Amino acid sequence: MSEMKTAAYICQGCGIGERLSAKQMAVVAQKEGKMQLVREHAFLCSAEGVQMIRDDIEKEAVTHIMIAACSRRAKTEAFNFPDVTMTRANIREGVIWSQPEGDAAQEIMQEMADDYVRMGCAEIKKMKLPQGTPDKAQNKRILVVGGGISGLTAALESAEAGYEVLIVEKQKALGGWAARLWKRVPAKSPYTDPIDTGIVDLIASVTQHPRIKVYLNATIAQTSGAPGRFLVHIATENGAAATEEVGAIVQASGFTNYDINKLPELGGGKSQNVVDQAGLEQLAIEAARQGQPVRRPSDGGEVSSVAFIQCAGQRDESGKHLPYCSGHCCNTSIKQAMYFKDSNPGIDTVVIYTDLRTPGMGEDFYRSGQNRGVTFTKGMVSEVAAHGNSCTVKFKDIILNEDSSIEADLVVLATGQVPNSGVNIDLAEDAQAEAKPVSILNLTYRQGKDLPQLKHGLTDSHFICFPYETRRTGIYAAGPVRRPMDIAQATEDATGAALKAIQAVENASLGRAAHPRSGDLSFPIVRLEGCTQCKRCTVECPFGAIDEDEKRYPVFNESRCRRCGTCMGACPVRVISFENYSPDSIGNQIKAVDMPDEFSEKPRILVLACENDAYPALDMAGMQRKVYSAFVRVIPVRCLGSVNTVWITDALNGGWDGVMMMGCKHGDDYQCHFIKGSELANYRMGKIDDTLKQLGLETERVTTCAVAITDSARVAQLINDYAAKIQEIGMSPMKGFA
Amino acid sequence: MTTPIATSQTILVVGGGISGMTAALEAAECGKQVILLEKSPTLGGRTALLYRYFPKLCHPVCGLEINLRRLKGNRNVRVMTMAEVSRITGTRGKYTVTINIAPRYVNGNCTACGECARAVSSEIPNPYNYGLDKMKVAYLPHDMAYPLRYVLDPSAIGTADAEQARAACKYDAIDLGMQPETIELTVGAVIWATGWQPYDAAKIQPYGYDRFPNVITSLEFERFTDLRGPTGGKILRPSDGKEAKNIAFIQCAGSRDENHLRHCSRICCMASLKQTQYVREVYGEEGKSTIYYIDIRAIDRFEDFYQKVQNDSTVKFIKSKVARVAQDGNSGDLILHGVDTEGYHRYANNHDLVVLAIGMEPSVKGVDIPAEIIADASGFLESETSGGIFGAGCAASPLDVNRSVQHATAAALRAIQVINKTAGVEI
Amino acid sequence: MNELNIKYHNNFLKEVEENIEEGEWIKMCMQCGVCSGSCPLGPYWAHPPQELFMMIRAGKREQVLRSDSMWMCTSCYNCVVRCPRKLPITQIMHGIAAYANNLGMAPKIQPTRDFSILFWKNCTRTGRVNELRLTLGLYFNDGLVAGIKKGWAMRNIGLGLMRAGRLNLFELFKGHECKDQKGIHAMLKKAAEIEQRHKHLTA
Amino acid sequence: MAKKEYAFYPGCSSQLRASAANYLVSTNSMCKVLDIKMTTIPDWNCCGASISYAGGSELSRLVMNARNFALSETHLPDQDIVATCAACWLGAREAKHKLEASPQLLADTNEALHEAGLNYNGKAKIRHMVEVLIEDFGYETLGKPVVKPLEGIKFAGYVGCQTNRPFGIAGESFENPKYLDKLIETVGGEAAIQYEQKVTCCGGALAFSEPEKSQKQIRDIVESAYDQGADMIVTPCPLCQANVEVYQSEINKKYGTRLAMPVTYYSQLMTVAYGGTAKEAGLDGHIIQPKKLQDIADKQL
Repeated sequence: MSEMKTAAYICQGCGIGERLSAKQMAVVAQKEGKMQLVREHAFLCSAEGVQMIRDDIEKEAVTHIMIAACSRRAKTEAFNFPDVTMTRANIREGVIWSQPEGDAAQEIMQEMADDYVRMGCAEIKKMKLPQGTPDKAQNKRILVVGGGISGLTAALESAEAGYEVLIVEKQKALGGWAARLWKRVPAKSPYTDPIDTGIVDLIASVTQHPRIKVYLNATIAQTSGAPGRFLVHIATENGAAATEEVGAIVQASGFTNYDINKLPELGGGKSQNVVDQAGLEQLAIEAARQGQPVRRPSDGGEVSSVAFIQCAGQRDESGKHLPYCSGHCCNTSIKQAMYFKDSNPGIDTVVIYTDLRTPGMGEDFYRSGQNRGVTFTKGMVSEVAAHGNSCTVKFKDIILNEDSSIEADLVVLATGQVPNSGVNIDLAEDAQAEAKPVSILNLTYRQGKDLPQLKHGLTDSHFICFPYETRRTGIYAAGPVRRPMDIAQATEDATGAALKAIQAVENASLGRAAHPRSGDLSFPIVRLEGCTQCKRCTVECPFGAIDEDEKRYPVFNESRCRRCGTCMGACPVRVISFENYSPDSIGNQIKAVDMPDEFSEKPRILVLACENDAYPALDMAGMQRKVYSAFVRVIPVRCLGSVNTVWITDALNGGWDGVMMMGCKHGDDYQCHFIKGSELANYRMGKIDDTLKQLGLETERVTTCAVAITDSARVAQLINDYAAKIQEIGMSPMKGFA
Repeated sequence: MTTPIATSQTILVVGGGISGMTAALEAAECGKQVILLEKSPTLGGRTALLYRYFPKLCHPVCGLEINLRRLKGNRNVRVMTMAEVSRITGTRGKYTVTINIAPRYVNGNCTACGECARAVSSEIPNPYNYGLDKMKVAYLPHDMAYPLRYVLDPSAIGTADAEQARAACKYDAIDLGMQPETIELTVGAVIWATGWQPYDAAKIQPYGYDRFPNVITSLEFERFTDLRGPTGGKILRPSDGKEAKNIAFIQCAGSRDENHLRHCSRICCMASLKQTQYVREVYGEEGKSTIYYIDIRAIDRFEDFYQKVQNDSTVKFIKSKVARVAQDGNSGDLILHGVDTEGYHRYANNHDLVVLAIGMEPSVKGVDIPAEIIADASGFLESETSGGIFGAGCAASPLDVNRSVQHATAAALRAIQVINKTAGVEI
Repeated sequence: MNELNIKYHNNFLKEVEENIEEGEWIKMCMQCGVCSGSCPLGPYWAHPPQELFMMIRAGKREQVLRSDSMWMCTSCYNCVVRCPRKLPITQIMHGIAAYANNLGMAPKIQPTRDFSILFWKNCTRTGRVNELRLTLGLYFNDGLVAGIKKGWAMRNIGLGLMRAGRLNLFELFKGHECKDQKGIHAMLKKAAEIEQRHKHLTA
Repeated sequence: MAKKEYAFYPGCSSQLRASAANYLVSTNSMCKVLDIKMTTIPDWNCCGASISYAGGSELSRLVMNARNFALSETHLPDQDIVATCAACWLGAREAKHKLEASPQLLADTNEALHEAGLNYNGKAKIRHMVEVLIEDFGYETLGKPVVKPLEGIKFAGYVGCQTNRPFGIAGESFENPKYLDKLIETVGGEAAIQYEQKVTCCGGALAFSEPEKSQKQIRDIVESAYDQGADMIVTPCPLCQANVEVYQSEINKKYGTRLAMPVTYYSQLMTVAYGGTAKEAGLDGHIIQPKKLQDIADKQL
């Protein structure tokens, strides 16, 4: 690419021209901003305004443009010049819409606008057009870990889309739990009868598929690399090892049934006639094979009454058992009660539940169960006592409000799903040893062998808007391993995960970022010669993208990187940067503002705002004409995690009177799109107090606040309160020293 | 409106809510060409009108912002708003879709400066607040609207307002000559993500939604607590603007009821649990929420949230389908009559406000869709994987946001399979 | 088997399904309680409908059949139109009551039961209701003295109605009646026979 | 307006000298004006009403109703059966539904009917007089003959149970039916629209057996009518009329209240509005006199 030619465009539209001197902004761009080309326009986003810019790019070979107009969030279709480097100074939402009308405010408002122009010019000169990472890994094969219904579905759906697939299953046969069911709950109209699991056909179409290769009795011994170039060592039972390269991974390692021996009070392990739902499926399959009804395990006697106990060892608040609900169990018990009713309507079947959970069309299945004569009773079971060939189920009948009991030949405990998540990388090694977990993926990642876990040992996934966003790019959890679920949902989930895997390999092959900065071609560039091997970047990267080589230098795996810049924020020696986002691109903006002297009574407050939530909130404050102090200068950042403390110290040294950082909520219900960014910023700022004291500054001169995107009114208030506080503690003594 | 180029390699996504946007973006980020159709003037759908999501109590527009940024940065998606499908013919791999586009009367020149809104005087009920307040006939749907472009309501056409709006616009963005258009597109696969609509609460006669002003729906309640809602984030009674501190939530309002909707709408239990936390947010210990339910369906991980709310001293649970709601004379208070079935306790409870946890109906009516896609007993779409039209999100099943996104992502892959197979792609 | 160990075994439910009008609906109840809350005489029910349904499933034969509750039904059909599972609750209540009565398990003192029977006798005797006989019949149901007392207590009403031409003393001797009473009695007799016939078939 | 003909099923209470005699009188007067020809089903019998459940078996109660259908089919072919009594209408409709639903029951029923030389072939349509008025005539038509609008009278339209549930009038809600209010307005009266006891049960079925319980219902119904400033209650049901009117004195005796709320029939309102005399409107058949209505009836045009 040829050498840099800069241009600045000042829009006069939307009242900018009326309320500000565009002329002066142009002068600032030219004189101070040193822009080689400066143009004003009455209506820059109009067809001919845009054409003017295009012509400059074509004829004048402009490579870097600074647009002073509306927010970078507005008019994105018009201001779309993919071949040049661009930044935008937010004069509309950020200045005229957030400042009061009238001459009184005129001067400081103009100063605000001029500063934004200065900052834009300073930034653009430090930006480059991202070329995309040279690490464009081309392998597009999908590895599916687990051959249950989730894994098989993910495999088949990927293959049907034209992708090569590899399945690694630790058992000797495919099918998982689904293969151990007699029938399944219906997922299509009519929702009235148990239906065939279809697992046989599914296995057949997978094994016969030309694009699917299957490893049985096999586990993953090691996984290294990154999307587009994962290297996987597969260990098979017979000792034979294989190495395969894949582009992305779907982890469908499934679940294990909660151990009913942990439920002795419910007869678990006490009697053959007390089984879990899986146990009953086994009996049903056995009976079907012999063409006779289900017999009583203890003596092969006839079964005349069956009790189903819901939430056995689930929804437990005592901390002894599973705290969550496994979602499928109500429908499953209804289905199993139907097994009996269909073989002999005379058999009494009672389902004891506290909340019957059959969402959606499951309600029809519930009705169908009642219609067959299955009895449902709201109750809390206290004890199952086995005697001889029968069991007494003692329970509190919640509707009839009395202690009650049922005699049953067979008792089925609806126990829950325990995810096969592998090792919990957030636990200390010794704690792990105690839990004796077996790793699923055996990642060679610096941050641990498996995907991080969420509450209850469920495998990572961002859980409302973006269910597949695990913290390990290119590795997607699917099925009950990440959330308890039934077959119908697991099938959908696996299909979605397959798409994300496909997306990951496509992105990797083009050197593009994955969600949430999808399509971003910038990537972290490190000047290793300056690196002090402090390891902060490798430890703090929320996505485990950075490993270490034998010399303990960081090794960046671009296609694992999500471009949040947390590493850049972490680096004490500032050797990490992106082509279009770097310590300098922000640092220069901080230095560029025109700093009034300490007698001017015009403080300057730097606002570093998260571009995902805080910055939009500020825009909307403008749209709603919420007025805030004209002394602030806002700089959007990719994530507070990318904020390097050098910016803060530079600002304070440069005479800024206060620094505000606005980021997303952190903690349990974190809302940071990069998971730990705002949390890390908070942690780092905790440390900055010492620096402030050294500089002889009040600690209030730096503050962090959690802001939600809906806080349009609140951000203005926060700013004004902070401005008031700064007025109170007075101007920075550092002014004029810079 | 210039007809966008579409081929048998194009995926059409119908519906610009969370499901439609997700399906479109996920497909586009796999490199596919997508046309995203929305019948209203803005993307975002119903979730843009929710105050918070369960169980994290985070804000839906936060995810919307990310999705909009994905959209702005992606050349593969072309968005058409105010556009509705009227007919689909053809088969998997080659469909012809007839689309009606309503005039917006505002063209691409619009900078969203808002001068037109200031220039007009007449107002219409604001659909983005479920008609609980008014908006100008020239309006921006909401701050997160995309495209960020004003709309001139058809009712203004031919009135002085229209002229004033046009005069006020410095950018020739108001085009009163716009006409309805009908275009035809050829696409390879279709994702049907038209979402859901609340069941007509007035039909649930015993609860008196049509008679008592202080009986509202759960969706209306979302707007009450939203800063941009009709009450600016305060929980006030429609009848007298009094603070409503003692609030009843009636579950299964329309759902699980063969007189109305035979299915369970899945989201309502969690929605009400969530809304009790709005009451706490606004009134702290002074707020009082009572949930009248048959079964609390806080499936899987949501159980945590249920337990959290159960431990909230301001929230009470009564296992009962309320028999009827009566209004207490002129006070505007409401009396709920029924029986707590846990041991048979009769009640007649007073509340300031009653929120009906209203059920979900699929919005799939009135379109001529090929037989390959069929509806279940409640009208939700059941797609045949052998076909090329796939239901996504709440058009296909009553789902919460998380499951809708999952479902839409899966639908995107099924559409991609169709596209790749017709092109004979092998990777 | 005594009631204890047949708890939640469907014997009684099956008995009810076989012998009670619309009884096969009982299993469909989902215990929402809307019926119990809708009954105008609700407060007088020891066991409201939804609870009765649960008791039937729980096998509480004695408690259900000896209960006063279902006799409280005023046939207002509130429960029927509100039931989300569309159970014909009014008819079921009548059915349970009638069945209890046939088994001789209905409470000994149960005025509604008495009135119901009396009404049927009264209207099938001549084919039409004789309102005066019906009223008096009920008053004198528990003996002469009680009857005179009640009659006296209600005398104003009676007189009022007479003055208004809405009650006619002559009804005691010859009131409204059908011509073809023979036919009516014959067909009712036949109906009884048919029902017996069906019982034997099922038994 | 073309003469319309119906098979009339008056029911036990709507006979001369029976508890709803005045309903019959006013209905006849009303029909005369509207040119409705009501031919009484020859030798009709009692429907058994819902209360007879413990006395009569399912089949015998069906047979009682089927007899009326059969008679109507034979003597008044192709005419809809019209009942004025809510209980009769409900009993008959229920019976018809059951016979339609079960071929077995229909067969059994006919086997029994043959003993009386009758047969039911399922044709007859059962309707309530109110249905006839609303569906076959419509409010506009019903308004035409009004010569004495019932100005200055506020009526509490009391629909009650059995004309309203479980079948009700097509298009009306069970909780808030509006047809009675519309009829009131059609004849120029004022309707107490806010009357919340509109569909409350009067406990009629238990009036004899559980007097204090049903009288509590009646008290609510009447007091709420007073709260609404109503001059009188109007109802389409003879049982509601009788109970609510007759027992007010009892309630006064027991509770020291001063209830004296007249309870009238829609047919009386229409008769008077159509210019009928107090006698023609059966206003002489009241225990609590509907004074304001009488005044209008007595007023010369």
